[in-house]
Amino acid sequence: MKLYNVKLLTITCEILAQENILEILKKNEITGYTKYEVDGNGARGLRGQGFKNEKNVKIEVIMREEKLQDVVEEISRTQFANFAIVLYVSDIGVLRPEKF
Amino acid sequence: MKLYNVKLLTITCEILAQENILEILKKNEITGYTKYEVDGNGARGLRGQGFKNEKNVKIEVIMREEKLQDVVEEISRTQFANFAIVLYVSDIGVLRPEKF
Amino acid sequence: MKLYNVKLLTITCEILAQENILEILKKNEITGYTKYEVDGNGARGLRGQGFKNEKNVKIEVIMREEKLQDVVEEISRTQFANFAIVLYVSDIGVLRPEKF
Amino acid sequence: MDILQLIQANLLTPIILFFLFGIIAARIKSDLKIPDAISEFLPIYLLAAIGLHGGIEMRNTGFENMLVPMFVAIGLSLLFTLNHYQILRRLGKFNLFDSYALASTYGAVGAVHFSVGLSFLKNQGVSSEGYIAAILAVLEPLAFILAIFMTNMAVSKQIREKKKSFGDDDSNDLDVGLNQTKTKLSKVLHESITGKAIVILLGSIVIGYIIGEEGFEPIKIVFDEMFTGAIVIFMIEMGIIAGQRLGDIKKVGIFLTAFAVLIPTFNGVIGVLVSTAIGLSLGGAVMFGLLLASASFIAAPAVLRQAIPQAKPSLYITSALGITFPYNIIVTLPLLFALSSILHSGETIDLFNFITGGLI
Amino acid sequence: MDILQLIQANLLTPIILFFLFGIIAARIKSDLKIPDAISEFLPIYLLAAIGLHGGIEMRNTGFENMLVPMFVAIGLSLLFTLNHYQILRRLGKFNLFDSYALASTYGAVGAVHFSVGLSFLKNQGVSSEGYIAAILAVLEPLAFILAIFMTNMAVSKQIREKKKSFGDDDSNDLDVGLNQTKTKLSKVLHESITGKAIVILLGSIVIGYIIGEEGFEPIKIVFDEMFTGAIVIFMIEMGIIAGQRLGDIKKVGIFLTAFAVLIPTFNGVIGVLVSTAIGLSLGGAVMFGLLLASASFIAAPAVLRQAIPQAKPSLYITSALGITFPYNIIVTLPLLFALSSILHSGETIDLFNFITGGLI
Amino acid sequence: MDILQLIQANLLTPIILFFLFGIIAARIKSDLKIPDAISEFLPIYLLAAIGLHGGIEMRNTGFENMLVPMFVAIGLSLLFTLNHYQILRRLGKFNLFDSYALASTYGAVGAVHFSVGLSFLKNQGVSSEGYIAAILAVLEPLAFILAIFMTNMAVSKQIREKKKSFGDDDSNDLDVGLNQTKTKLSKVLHESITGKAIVILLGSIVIGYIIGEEGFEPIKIVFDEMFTGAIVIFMIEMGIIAGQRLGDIKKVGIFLTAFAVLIPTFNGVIGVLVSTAIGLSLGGAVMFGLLLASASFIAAPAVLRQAIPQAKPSLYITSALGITFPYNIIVTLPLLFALSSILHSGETIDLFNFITGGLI
Ligand SMILES: Nc1ncnc2c1ncn2[C@@H]1O[C@H](COP(=O)(O)O)[C@@H](O)[C@H]1O
Ligand SMILES: Nc1ncnc2c1ncn2[C@@H]1O[C@H](COP(=O)(O)O)[C@@H](O)[C@H]1O
Ligand SMILES: Nc1ncnc2c1ncn2[C@@H]1O[C@H](COP(=O)(O)O)[C@@H](O)[C@H]1O
Ligand code: NA
Ligand code: NA
Ligand code: NA
Repeated sequence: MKLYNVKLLTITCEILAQENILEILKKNEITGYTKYEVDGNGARGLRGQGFKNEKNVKIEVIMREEKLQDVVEEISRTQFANFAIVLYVSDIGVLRPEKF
Repeated sequence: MKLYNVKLLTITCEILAQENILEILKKNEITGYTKYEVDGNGARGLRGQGFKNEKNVKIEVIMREEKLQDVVEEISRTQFANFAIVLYVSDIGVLRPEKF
Repeated sequence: MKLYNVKLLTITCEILAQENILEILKKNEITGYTKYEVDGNGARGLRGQGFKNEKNVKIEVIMREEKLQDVVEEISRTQFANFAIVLYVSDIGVLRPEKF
Repeated sequence: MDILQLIQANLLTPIILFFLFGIIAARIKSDLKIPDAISEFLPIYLLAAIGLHGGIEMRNTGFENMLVPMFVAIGLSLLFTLNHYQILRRLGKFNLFDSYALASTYGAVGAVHFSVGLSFLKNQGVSSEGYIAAILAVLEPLAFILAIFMTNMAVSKQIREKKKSFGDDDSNDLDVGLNQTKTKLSKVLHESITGKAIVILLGSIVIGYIIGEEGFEPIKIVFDEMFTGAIVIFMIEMGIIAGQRLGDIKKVGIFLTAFAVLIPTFNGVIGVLVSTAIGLSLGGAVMFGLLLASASFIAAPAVLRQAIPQAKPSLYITSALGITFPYNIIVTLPLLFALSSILHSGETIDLFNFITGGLI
Repeated sequence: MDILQLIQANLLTPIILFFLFGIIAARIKSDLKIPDAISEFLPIYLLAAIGLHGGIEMRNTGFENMLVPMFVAIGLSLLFTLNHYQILRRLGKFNLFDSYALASTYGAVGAVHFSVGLSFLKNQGVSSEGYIAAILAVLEPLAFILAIFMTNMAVSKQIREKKKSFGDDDSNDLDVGLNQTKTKLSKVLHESITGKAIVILLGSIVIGYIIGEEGFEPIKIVFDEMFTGAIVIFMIEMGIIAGQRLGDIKKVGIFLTAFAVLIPTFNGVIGVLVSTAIGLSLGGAVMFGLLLASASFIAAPAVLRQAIPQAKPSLYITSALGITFPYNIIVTLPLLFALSSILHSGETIDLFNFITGGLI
Repeated sequence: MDILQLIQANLLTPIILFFLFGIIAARIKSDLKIPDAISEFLPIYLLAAIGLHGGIEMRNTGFENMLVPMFVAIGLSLLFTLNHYQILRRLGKFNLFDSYALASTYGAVGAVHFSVGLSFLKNQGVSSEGYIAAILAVLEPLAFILAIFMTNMAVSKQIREKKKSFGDDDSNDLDVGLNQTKTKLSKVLHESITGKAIVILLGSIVIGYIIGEEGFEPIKIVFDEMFTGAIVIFMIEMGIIAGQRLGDIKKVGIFLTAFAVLIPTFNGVIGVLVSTAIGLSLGGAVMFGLLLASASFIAAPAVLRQAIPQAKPSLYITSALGITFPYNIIVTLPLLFALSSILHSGETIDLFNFITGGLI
């Protein structure tokens, strides 16, 4: 039951940026992710009231460290200016590193 | 693409404690957070069935280590006795530490 | 306010495996957990469209390192073959380690 | 006997049967569940329908004559709350916090009770004064405010006495206690008044009053004709929740179980008698009595967990939802209807025999 | 020809058109979606409406005469399931697990089929025996139980044979196999019986029976008049889900595609013939046939993923939802109606020509 | 005066009152909220009902005569969008991005406006041409496409000019700009056409056309009779969202506030005049005018955030939802109705005095 070290990238962003994020992942040949709707507050104000488009979504991606740099760079370059978005990275251990 | 170390505080608590938690955050000048409804089980029994008030909410707060101590202390002092609540801290890396 | 090191086990799996997972936890005398529905994509394709049964659920369990090995082993042995499932472990700090 | 027949007839309505069905579904651990969004929406819908109905009735019949019943209801509600406290604390030996929490749960009113009552009357072809919906709105926060006020007073007093016995006569602490009470009270007051239940209810009363029968016509099918069907769906969920809590009933104990049955009956009967005396109609007296008989199981937890966190929710939720609610809609409602019918038919009756007879 | 006209007329009803619309919406990758809470609520509502309707009919017409059709349905359902297995395993060369999973998917019954059938009959002004709703409830778990039993028996047998060939005659393993079967079966049985579909269906039948026409009156608008509109909304979602799966249809293969069309037709026609023979009415025979023709696509995945996890869900869900369901509501339903009309009109017909004619 | 009376009467309908109620509920910070699933479902339902209604009307009245109004509507919509841009950019001194975003928000159409208009006409006992639902579908993406095209052209031009002034005549960049425009446009076009609003609307028009009055009968209660009640529920949520945004109104500024009131009035009046001139009926001209008067607040944010991310959503959402929508349903709608009534009654009127009179 050895655990292998990989990275977990978590992106909390407004729903309208979701498609862009998933496209960036795809471009980097990452197909696995988990996502769910959340509410939140941040620099761009309270989100989660009102129209569905004004909700946030949280996207979590388990990935190898190699790809992290590129993905994070592209997201921050193309999305940070236009959308409410927060992103962080944590260390996790998985059983089947070849899956990611 | 340097990642800066900050803390992620995660609080899983019953919905009726949510406002109290957010007030404590505000008092400590933390405005950013992410939250979503969850189900769960713990010392105070199964939660998530029945009335909306009997659900749990998970609140996640990215913050600097400096503030962590005070927030955690106040939550545990004022909320642990009266509400179903669990709280944990993890290490994460972010791009823009000045946001938090 | 000392934080004690424990483990957070996160299991993202299809809803039909949820009961199996909770049973494995119970068998290992773990009653506390938090869960919520999520969408996702992985080796077994897009999940979260269509019928409720085709959604994913994310189960998070705070536990001591001692029990981790057994739980992870049993889940991977009995569930990995038949269900869409991903599992990872992270390090967290809690206030009341005796709760877990 | 008339009442038993009425109870039996009432037992066999879709509303009651689907509630019982929900209980059974929960007991056999079925995964049946009304999705959250639906069961959160239904109370909003029901309150809007109640309010519109009340407002339209008030337009038809005027509301000048609403003040007396309103103040009588307020008075009775406060009186009953204090009475509950005495019974629970003295006879029941509950602690201060549980006593006040339970006292106000039974002093407060329940909108689901009210919906079932309206539907019951509709079925019997009997109408009721529209302003009773307004009384429902006013009574909603009342008992909680009283209970919270009393609880905090009691706590401050305890603190003061402790201080005194320690020879430490620093009255600042009392001030702190009083201030906390004020904060809590003003918060509860604000939250009650802006709480969704009261807001939608009052709003709909006003709108119903403005639009009248004619303006109601295009939305009548949704807000009137579908009303009973919607209650039925809501009752499935109420039954499921009640059923899930049945296991907790042993925690309630024999004293509280008796309390949860006798007090609503008593309050309801007094309500019918008094409201008949001040001139309400047959149906109006039933609704008035039912309001006083009702216990709150949706609003109560939200208010009390915050305001009296020391009290045990398993006591007040379980007794109100698991015992009083079914008892009220199955037994108390037809009982009050029979009582009001007799009172309004002008017959003279031996009330005492009648009531005890109806209870056994 | 009569049947083709009927098919064409049926094709142009809102139910079918909105289903096709949903398929198209999914194919052009529209983001159209009925929110989860609504599409989880609708089956509960539909089953409650079916059950109430059935219960009320049973009260009107009695249910003494329900036993024969019930047992005939059970017998046919089991027979058909075994027949499917033989066809799939022998002719289709599917492995044991897929064969049993598919056999029971097509042996089981579908509540959405049933709803559409009821609404079709309502549109034609034809009624049906109320107790068929009860048959729906009883048939629901039946085919699964049989399939799981058979699968586990087969697995145990394989294990035993392997052991034998290894000279290791430890019959404990067989016992383990048998015990596992028992556990799985009792779990499936329990889950089926407490499953929301059966619980709400049976509960509503009983409640419908108790309240009768008169008690139904106040909730008729919600549980009867809105029925077809509600199906239409549900069919949009069913269409979307079917459309999303159309891409998987190539995995189904030509054999299973033929199976998914021919078997329901065959089962349905036998169902109409047999039920007419044992005395069901025109509409009753159609519903009876439709039950047997139906395949399960909501209950099946939940049961089979747990009980026969080795079987491929892409086979049984896709064929049942993507092929059989549309085929049945568009072709089989009017076909069965025409057949039943002829049988009940007393005309003598050349059945073989009739059926093959209807198919081409 | 007639119009004022009409405005006043319209103000007192459930639709408007519940919208105002929602605003108040949000302002007093009530926790009242229509659950997400319900408020996501309602627009789908409303569009389906609108589409079915339109399709059935088109079957009754034919749609040969639909082409002229359709092209007139397209022409006016594009003209108005360009006009808005000039006003906003020149007079309002907004930057390029905000100007185009706002121009298209007010050039586009709103389905909620349309629902309220239909319900208003129904209340007045006036019908309208069914094909206006089809015009709604066609106009929906139009103004956005124009605005995005113009914005990207402008940006490319700016880039080119900058390059030139730097003496760097590399036309590749322009090509990149043009290509980006193409990608964006084709994406927006695709997303608009497969967007749920258009898909359900067009689908329902087609289905309504196919099934006609008769096929509609079984679902009439859900898709026709419940329509106004459903709007009322939706308006509570719209009111709440508008109320939550009222705080942002100071960011809108005086110029945009005036724009948000005057432009819809102007566009609407032109719409009624022109559509009357090309032969639409009293009700048809009202709906035509209302379409042109309407601003988009559901579709706009989703399209514009992606396509013109540089524009400030607080401007276009707040003005469209917080100012124009209430103004339109309270003032513009009865105004257009009065205008159309007069035009269709054959009276000769001094239009200029009439309109300015109605505005003051
Ligand atoms: N300090 C924080 N901790 C957790 N989540 C945050 C924090 N700040 C922002 N977020 C989340 O990220 C979203 C976008 O943030 P922002 O771009 O700052 O508005 C917010 O709506 C929150 O859901
Ligand atoms: N061991 C655990 N792992 C994950 N979540 C937990 C655990 N224990 C409790 N929780 C969550 O915290 C909530 C409150 O816990 P408690 O106060 O123990 O009832 C529960 O309802 C769960 O959602
Ligand atoms: N790389 C990943 N990062 C995050 N979640 C994942 C990843 N891969 C799979 N998942 C989640 O785990 C579920 C099951 O994965 P799989 O068994 O690979 O289909 C998916 O539906 C996702 O929700
Ligand atoms: Na009471
Ligand atoms: Na079948
Ligand atoms: Na417009």
